[in-house]
Amino acid sequence: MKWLDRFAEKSARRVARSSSRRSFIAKAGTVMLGAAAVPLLPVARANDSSRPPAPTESGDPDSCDYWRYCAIDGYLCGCCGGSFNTCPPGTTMSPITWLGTCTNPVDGKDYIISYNDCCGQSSCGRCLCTRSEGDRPVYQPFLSNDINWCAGSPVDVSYNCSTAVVLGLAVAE
Amino acid sequence: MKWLDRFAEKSARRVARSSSRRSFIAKAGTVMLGAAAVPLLPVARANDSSRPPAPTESGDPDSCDYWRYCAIDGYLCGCCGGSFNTCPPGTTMSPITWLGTCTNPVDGKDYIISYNDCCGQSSCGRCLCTRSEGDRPVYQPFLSNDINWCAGSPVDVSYNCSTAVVLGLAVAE
Amino acid sequence: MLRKLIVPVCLLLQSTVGFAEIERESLPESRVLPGPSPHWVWVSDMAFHNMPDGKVYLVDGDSGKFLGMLSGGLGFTALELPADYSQIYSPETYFSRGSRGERTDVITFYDPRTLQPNGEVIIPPKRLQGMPTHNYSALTDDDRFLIVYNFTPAQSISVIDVQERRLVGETETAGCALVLPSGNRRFQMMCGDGSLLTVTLNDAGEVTNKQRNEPFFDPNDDWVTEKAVRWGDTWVFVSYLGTVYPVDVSGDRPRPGKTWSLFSEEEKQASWRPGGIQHLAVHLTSDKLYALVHQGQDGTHKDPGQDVWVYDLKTQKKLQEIKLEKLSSAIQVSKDKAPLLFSVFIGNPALDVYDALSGEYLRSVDEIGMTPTVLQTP
Amino acid sequence: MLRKLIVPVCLLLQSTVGFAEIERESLPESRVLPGPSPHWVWVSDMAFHNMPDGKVYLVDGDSGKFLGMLSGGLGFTALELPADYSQIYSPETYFSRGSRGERTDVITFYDPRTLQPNGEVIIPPKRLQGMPTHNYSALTDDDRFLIVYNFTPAQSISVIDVQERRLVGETETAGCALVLPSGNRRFQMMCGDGSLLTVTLNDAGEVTNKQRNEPFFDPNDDWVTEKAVRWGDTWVFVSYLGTVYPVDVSGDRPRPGKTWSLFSEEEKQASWRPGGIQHLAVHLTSDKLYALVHQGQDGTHKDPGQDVWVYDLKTQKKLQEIKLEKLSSAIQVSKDKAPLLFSVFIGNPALDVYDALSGEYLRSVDEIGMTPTVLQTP
Repeated sequence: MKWLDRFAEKSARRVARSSSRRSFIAKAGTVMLGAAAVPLLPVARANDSSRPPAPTESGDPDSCDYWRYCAIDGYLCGCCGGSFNTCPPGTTMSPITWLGTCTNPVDGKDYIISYNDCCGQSSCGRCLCTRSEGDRPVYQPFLSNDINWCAGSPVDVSYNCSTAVVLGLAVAE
Repeated sequence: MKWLDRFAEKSARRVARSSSRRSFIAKAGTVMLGAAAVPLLPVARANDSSRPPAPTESGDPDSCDYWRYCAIDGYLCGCCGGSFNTCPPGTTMSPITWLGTCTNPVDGKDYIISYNDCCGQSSCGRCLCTRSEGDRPVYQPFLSNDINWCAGSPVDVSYNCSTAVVLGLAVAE
Repeated sequence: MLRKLIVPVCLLLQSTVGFAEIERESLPESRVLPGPSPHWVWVSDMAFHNMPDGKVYLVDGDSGKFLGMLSGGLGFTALELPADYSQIYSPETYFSRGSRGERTDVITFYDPRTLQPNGEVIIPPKRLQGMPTHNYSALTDDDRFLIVYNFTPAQSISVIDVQERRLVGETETAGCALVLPSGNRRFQMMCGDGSLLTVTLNDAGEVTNKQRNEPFFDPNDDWVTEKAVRWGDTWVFVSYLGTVYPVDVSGDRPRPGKTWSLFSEEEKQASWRPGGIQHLAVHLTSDKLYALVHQGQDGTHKDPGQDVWVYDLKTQKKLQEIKLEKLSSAIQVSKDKAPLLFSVFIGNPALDVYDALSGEYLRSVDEIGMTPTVLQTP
Repeated sequence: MLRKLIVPVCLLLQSTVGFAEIERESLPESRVLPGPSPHWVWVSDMAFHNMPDGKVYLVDGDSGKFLGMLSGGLGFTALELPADYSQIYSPETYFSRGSRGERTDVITFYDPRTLQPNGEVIIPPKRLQGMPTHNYSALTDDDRFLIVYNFTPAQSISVIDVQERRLVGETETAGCALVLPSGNRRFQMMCGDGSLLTVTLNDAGEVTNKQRNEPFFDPNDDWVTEKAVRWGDTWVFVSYLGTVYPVDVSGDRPRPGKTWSLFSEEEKQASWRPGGIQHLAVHLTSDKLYALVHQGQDGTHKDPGQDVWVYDLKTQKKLQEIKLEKLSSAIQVSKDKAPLLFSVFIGNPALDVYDALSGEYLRSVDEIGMTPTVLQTP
């Protein structure tokens, strides 16, 4: 898909631009490819035990008030045949998406959440969940939940549901 | 459209078959092309004043209990930008359709109603009306409201709404 | 393509601040389904208000879990499921511009475990579009050929070889409709005069014989619905007023059996009658007929009901009356020995699950599309 | 084709019994619309639950009559209406298999009186798909060129010459989004750092200059929504917290004006803020700004509201508070001297009509699609 080539080269520019900026939001905007990296770099990153452990969580991942969904806007994949981090059968995960920063009530820490869309079938239609905490306008794409992120998937823009993958800890400076 | 040729030739057979039958229903089944004739033969039939007048009617043509809708199953075109005998803008009337026999409460007479579908846009979605008095199974097509009659329209099967055109008086024998 | 992306990814991860990686959770990917459970059900949704976007949903009747879905195109009716469930066949219709432009009808092949399409056969753009029910298409008994009923309004059938994945051809069937399989190379169609057309195929799937038989019922008296169900070698037809017409299709020509009624004289007086979009279901191993019934007058033959009456097809006796929790326009029974009874109502998008033996209400699964129509069990 | 049919028709009419013709009622045909009324409104419906079947409905605000509709394809956003209403332009997206297969994006041309398509231009299959709002595409001030914002996620714009009905080309706009026209050959785009990109076209529609200006607001402080509205030579931006940023776009480079707030200190304390899918509207001839507002916290910038506050854009004073009958996620005001205020809520498919001067509730039109989003007046 041709856009990938152009996108790579653009991303480099975006880094250059944003690394001179100070705000966390701007920087969060630049790490969005980290989300892409999860599915794209399994081998390179598989056995890294040096990192802090994944967060301890509580709550129902199929309920809209689950902590990871603070910036979501869509159908919960857990109600659609997938889970909060797995796409339903028949759909393909978009590697590129928007990011949110949600507070885990268990440890009180802020985590970066990657809301990867699942694509290639029409709307699931179940567990529609709209919470836009930290959501930004569409001209700040990687913080905007108004964009159909299936645009970044190999199967294009048919949107089925949204996942919420913990990408990392949000480190305040 | 090729099917028309085949259809013409088939219709002839259907006449041959049904004219030997005794029941009114069977015969009503054979006149369905009369409905098609209304839009298709304007000149040939325009100034014929020898016929009985059109029925006197009462009631709201945008209401599902209007007498003409006794065998309808669909959206009322009067709520969709058309009327009980006119298609909405942007749609095309199917010349071939199913027939019903409805009693006009004003004169107590039975009339043959032609439920011509309006086609070429997606569903209108307004004033859905399902009354199936005299409706027959899909293997008796011209008395069946389960069939998408846009199949007979030049713009094919996208169904928008249904009209109810008075075709004639039902004459009991 | 991956390699192209990896470079900027690493670049970005290095240049990133305000972000600390943690132990990565299980790799996001698409779920793969296990082999089918007899308690799964496929729920068709024609999306009547948005017809170009028909869908079909897979639900596990035991857990009530929604397992996945397929998009089915314009005027979606139902899937075709071979006995071994090795593939899913879906007759679909599309326009190049959604609801206008060039029409393309296809049989799409789906992998039943990944629900990903793995092929298609383009068929004549003529498949019947109408209020969905079963019997608009069918597989031959050996699951080799798929027969699709066409209506343009010229009537015909298309034959697809699903093994070689090719269109065999189209044959005119003037005056006759629907597809009722009766063997590896034979099926019946219902004709407007109350007769059946017996169509025979050769091993290439070509139509070798079309035989129209005498009417087995009198349409001028009481019509049988098009929602007939199969009981082994017998097709079971039920009329608007509840008369049951069994027709043996094991031979070269159909043999109508002795008719009986779903209703006693008293029940007829109380105007009980069958009704619905899919108002009949058969549980083969127990020879039971499940009939969705209601009290109503002429014109209610497609109305929903809240009662399912169960009959022994051998003795033709009523065994049981099941009172449903909610209105129903379609019922289906799973094929196993501990069967579930599934029910949906087109006016309320939820799937209701009952114990098909005791009739006990088990659970309801909500948010099942917009206008659910047809139920199918593997 | 007609002649072919006339033969069997006559044949049939002769052979028919049990049927007597009567005086034929007016020939069935499709209705043709009169010229536009300023009180007409186009209501976009993205059909969120069935996204391949977006629609847009035309309603007469005076009578409440539903006048017609157009099908808009997958992820439908809004129409483009030239000032003379001589054509309707519709950016649309389709897939060869409904929600999969080959993607085709087009500008479809519709006759505004018959609502029949009369042409299309195929554009790059990249138009932004997202929650609909205005400003995803726009016409230049002379209605000659249509600009479509693309997101794949690479950002670019497509330029279409609607007079010659051809695609002029596509231009990268890395980091900048949306289309805010500011002249016959100029428009602005909003960039992630709070700046505007000024794009200049030549008379062939080719991009001759892209000039990125300094940020006119600080995104780290308070974001302006993408739902900016135009007031003559000024684009009016409103932030999440209600700060108004007027930007004069009459010159080669945008000139930010003096900011002001929709809310008094007390109102801010009571956490009033703007919100909705289309939360701003301008009535040009009276220099009025209509703002949909509600009380809420961070994250409610797209929440519906039930209050429309009216401001004088010249004096920046609040003139009026309109209490709506129902929740609203989108508002629009007609362009005439006796303007109507239109309102829809994506969660309840009805169109509400108010007197835009008195704020009086006039009527509601029900059954307007599934998920109404954007309102446009001719």
